[in-house]
Amino acid sequence: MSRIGVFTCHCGENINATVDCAKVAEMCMSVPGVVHSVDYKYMCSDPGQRMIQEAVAEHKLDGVIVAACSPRMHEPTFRRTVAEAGLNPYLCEMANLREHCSWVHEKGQATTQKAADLIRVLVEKVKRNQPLHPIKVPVTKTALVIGGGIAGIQVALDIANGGHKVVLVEKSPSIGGHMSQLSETFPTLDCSQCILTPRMVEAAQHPNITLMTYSEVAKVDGFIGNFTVTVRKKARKLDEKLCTGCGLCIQKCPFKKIPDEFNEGLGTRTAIYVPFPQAVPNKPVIDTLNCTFYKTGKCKVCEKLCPTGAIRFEQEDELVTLDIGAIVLATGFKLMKTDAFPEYGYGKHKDIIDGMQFERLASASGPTAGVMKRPSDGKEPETVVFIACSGSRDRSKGVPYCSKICCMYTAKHAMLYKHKVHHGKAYVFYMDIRAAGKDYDEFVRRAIEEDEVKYIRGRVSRIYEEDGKLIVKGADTLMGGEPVEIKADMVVLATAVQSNDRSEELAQTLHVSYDSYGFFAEAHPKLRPVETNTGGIFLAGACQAPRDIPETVAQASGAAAKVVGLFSQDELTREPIVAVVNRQPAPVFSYCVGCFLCQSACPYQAIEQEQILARNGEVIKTLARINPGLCQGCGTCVATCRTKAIDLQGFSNEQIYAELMTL
Amino acid sequence: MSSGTHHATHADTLAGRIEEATGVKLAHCYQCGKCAAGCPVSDQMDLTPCQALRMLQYGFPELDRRVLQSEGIWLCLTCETCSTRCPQEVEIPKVMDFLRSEAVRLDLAHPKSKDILAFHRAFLDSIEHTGRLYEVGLVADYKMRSRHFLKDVMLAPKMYFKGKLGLFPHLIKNRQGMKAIFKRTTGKAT
Amino acid sequence: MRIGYYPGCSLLGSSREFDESTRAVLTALDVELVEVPDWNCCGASSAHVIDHTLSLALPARIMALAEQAGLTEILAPCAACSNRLLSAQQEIEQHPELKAEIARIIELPYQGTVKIVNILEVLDRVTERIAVKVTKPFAKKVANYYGCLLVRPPRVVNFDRPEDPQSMDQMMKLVGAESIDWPFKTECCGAAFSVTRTDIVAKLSGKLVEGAVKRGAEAIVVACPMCHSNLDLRRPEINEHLQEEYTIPAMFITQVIGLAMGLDPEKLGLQRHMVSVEFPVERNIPAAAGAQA
Amino acid sequence: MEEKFEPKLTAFVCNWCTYAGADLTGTSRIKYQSNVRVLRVPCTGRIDFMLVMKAFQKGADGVIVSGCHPNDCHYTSGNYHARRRWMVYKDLMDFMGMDTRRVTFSWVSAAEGVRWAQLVNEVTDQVRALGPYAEYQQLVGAGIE
Repeated sequence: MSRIGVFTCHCGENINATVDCAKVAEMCMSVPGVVHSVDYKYMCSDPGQRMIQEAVAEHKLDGVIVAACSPRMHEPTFRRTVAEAGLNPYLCEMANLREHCSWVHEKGQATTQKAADLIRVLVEKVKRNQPLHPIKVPVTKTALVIGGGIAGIQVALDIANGGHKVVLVEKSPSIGGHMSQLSETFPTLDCSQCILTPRMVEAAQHPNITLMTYSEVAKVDGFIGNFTVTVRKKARKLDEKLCTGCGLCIQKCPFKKIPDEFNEGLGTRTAIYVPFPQAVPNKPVIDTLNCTFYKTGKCKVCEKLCPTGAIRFEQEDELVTLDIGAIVLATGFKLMKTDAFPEYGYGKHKDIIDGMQFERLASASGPTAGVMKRPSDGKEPETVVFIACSGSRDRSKGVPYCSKICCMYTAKHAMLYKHKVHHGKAYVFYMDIRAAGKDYDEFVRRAIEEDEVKYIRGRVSRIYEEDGKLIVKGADTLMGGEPVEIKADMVVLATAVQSNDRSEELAQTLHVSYDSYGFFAEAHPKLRPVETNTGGIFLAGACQAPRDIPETVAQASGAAAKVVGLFSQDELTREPIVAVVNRQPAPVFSYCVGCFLCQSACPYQAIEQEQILARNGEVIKTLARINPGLCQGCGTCVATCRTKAIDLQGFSNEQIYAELMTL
Repeated sequence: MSSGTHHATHADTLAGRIEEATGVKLAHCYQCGKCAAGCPVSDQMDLTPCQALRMLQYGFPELDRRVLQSEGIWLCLTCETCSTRCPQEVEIPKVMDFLRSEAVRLDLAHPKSKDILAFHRAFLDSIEHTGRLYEVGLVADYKMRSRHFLKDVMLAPKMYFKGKLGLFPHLIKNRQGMKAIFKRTTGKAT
Repeated sequence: MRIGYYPGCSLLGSSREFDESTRAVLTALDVELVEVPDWNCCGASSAHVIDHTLSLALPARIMALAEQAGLTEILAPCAACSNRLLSAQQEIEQHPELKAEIARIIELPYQGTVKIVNILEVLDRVTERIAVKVTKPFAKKVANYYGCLLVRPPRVVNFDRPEDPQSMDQMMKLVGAESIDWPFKTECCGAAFSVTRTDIVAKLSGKLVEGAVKRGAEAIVVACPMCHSNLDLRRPEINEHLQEEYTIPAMFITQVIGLAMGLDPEKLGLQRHMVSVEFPVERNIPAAAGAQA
Repeated sequence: MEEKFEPKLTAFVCNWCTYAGADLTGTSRIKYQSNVRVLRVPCTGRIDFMLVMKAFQKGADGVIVSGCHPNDCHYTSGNYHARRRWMVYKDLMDFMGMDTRRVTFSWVSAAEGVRWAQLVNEVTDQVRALGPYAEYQQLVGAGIE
């Protein structure tokens, strides 16, 4: 026979004003199983809690119901209260007399009756409550950071400095990302590489960081604290240990006409190459699609010349398996290409370039060594038109969202151009100037006021070539839409920021959500911006939405703090509200018949197959098994199960049916 | 979860009537000016397309009236350059069509629209009667309506000698049917 | 191959040569044209200015007649006509309640099942036959002028790409011509303002003629009667506006293909142009007497 | 004198959206009729429709099933499973000759306190109009289940 105690709270007058609490307490005494029932002004107060603890001891209670406010408010409070009195916390339930009764109904007999009913229902539930124990999951204290741009580097350094191991995976041959391509950065105009390269070197030399460049994540299994990640290490065709990075192979490679990705096609590179001089690691890779040896079977010049004999033509991709506790996605973005713009010539004009190409033209390490030369003929452009919102805020042919960074970098580009070509003319076509940020609007004003960049409010309808000039046809909406035509030597399109190639594929590999544009989805747009809906997987930088460097770095440090917080525990504790598959003595083993309908219903891939083996190794039965580390306790599998072999702890069939029986 | 309710555009404004008749929602226009930038005749318009749309967005009767009275709406060639390039997919030519018919209906059409209207009316009269365009008749009719008697007077003989002008109309068989179509749509049988 | 044919009013009058050359070329390519019986005017650029329902009813009657005649496809060589037919068809399709209303107005059952195709789409289906029949390659530099209505609005016509289209260029390559790279392929010529606002036509078409000549074109190739009449009939006004004497001919694409296939220039209606089709080097194309405009 | 019929309503609601939404109705002090008894489950995906049958058997005159709006499920997709199951179950209910008007399937989010009050009032009025579900209870009473 159960010994249940019921504690009815007045909540000042909040409950007592419409519900006769004393009457409720009295009515509850007659409910079978209830041995103690009292009412009190404030159950959550210290004396109230003490009253519960004393009653647990005095009446040897094996179940407690606190009839007060919403369990969403004080369930943790009262579960702690009973736990301190030596009762399993999951034997305490709350009846919601305030939000679901006293506040929403008029004073009267019916309301008091409802309050008593709500308690009666829970008495039947508590009678069937099982003592539950929080689930403990071990944590592997190694983080995986995917993406080696500024976001990934910052995350890796912060976690590593927090004393934990980090594996930084980057798909290209060097870390550095887009930031390494930039010339100067807004709003300070300090050199991008000057501030980035020390960080790159620090990441490479940090004892807690393992770099895996030219590598991609192939497979992810497991759950928070316990991921198993398979990384594909692409063949560099080089023994990295032997290579000293002397660069002789690069100098002597006979095939030099490959468009250079790092310079956005504005320069060329060789078939064996490092992406840029400051690359980390400074070890070349062979581009097998362009290498003469892979195409014709002859050449091997690099192999012959290499002083340490590091070239390995026969090297294959390698799969590496890692045990990981937390994952941070920092895969960045890409820019829309200029060929996406029909009215701007589908990318056929060489002198219509995108923002990243301008960065390379303006960069001291770029193909022109920072001298302004237009791509078609190398002449110094005397008039340059910059077009903001190219593809952004364009629901027709581009993306509907604002790419956020373009207003600022366009102002920077116009400024850099004016600093390099003093007599040149710079025009910016824009729709709105979105310069919210510290010193951002001042920066744009400086471009307009001091560097005399002409800002024209309107979109450009058409660009075509005439007599060696690019005719830019726009309109000035501040002059009533008056057509404006500018004969330009070069046009820079601030093209839209888009999610990186294959980001959806990666999201599916990791079971994280993504939006319709391929950006990874945060767990909550305001309160959980660096977490994903999948436990143990976090976000940093432009893979979540377009953002600039300061925001990216801030978010990266935020994600790192989340990982370090996770790693501060040796074990993770989780609510024991999880589903279980029942087990029966042999030869039944379980009511589960192995249909695995539950497997397809589970949103968390928490259901595995378990084989019951005979002594001789023969499979007797295949059952569903629920991984308590992955299960979140939604109970969808319970309702799906045809043989009622699955039940949900805390919300079991027995409990819910018992509740129903009292109605 | 939706916290707001959807309001219907006020039907008593011109913008409301445009949305009802054409399905074009003027609130989509964010005034980027790309329509005016690409329009082949915007330099000759008193109100550029984006300016006209801006005025309509207010829903003020005096601004609606200014748009209906403008010459610009009569200069639109329906070349569809604006709608093809509009980042917000606003179908401006449909709006222009509606504005012109409203201007005529409310007797607000710009004086300079007279010739253009005369041409369209002459054109439609021609097909109402014959079923197909009768170019000589059209030109004669247009001249009567517009009072530009001497315009293009030298072109016709040349065209005639090139075999490009038929002196007699091509009549379709079911001319009664054509008349009925006009009666049921424009509401007048002439 | 058998296909419905809707010539439209212009092809009966001011652009007879488009009709003549289309028939000549397609007959030579074994394409049989079946004229839509008792067809009427599509309403052109006038109906939609005056009355919206009229602008749907007129094209609907044509399509209904074609359905009645058992035609599944209609070739409308005139870009303006094909555009009107397509727009009306789509609008009725999107508003099913209009279907019955339109059927009542035109006193004919209307399904909206007939496919409307332009001249380039039909020619594209017989490229192999054209390639075989090219005997006198049209070895000239040409400016391909698509105009507005062939490619715009893309949602309606769904043909080629709306800016810098390529289909005519490919066809010209097939018959031996060299297409110049020019930016005015789809700029507006002034269209229906030919009679009422000749000044605007002179300015807009003038830009086209000037642009083509400047880039070395020897002929402007078109596929729309309205474009053609603005570039041909309105040449005196264009030249006056530009203070130039441009003699570059404007030719229908079917005329160019016809010439390359060795068809009789007279059958292609070349003698009807105001700006004579004459090329300084090649003399085998007889210019009709009195063709100088 | 015969007492006015007051229907018994059972509501199965998910913890994250509708239960929280009903809490908001309370904190907003919006009044509604007191006929409903709420049973809290983690997710609508947890609701086996046998539970609904049981509720009717135990004297409920109407049942509300409510959870997160599509796309808002705390567990990503539990509400979709519930919706799919409801569509099948509704047909089955109809086939068995049960009154499908007595089950209301709805979405109420944690922000929709007003909506919850409306829903409860609507369903209470509707079920009151339908009268007691005596037929089914009699059948069950006769041992036919």
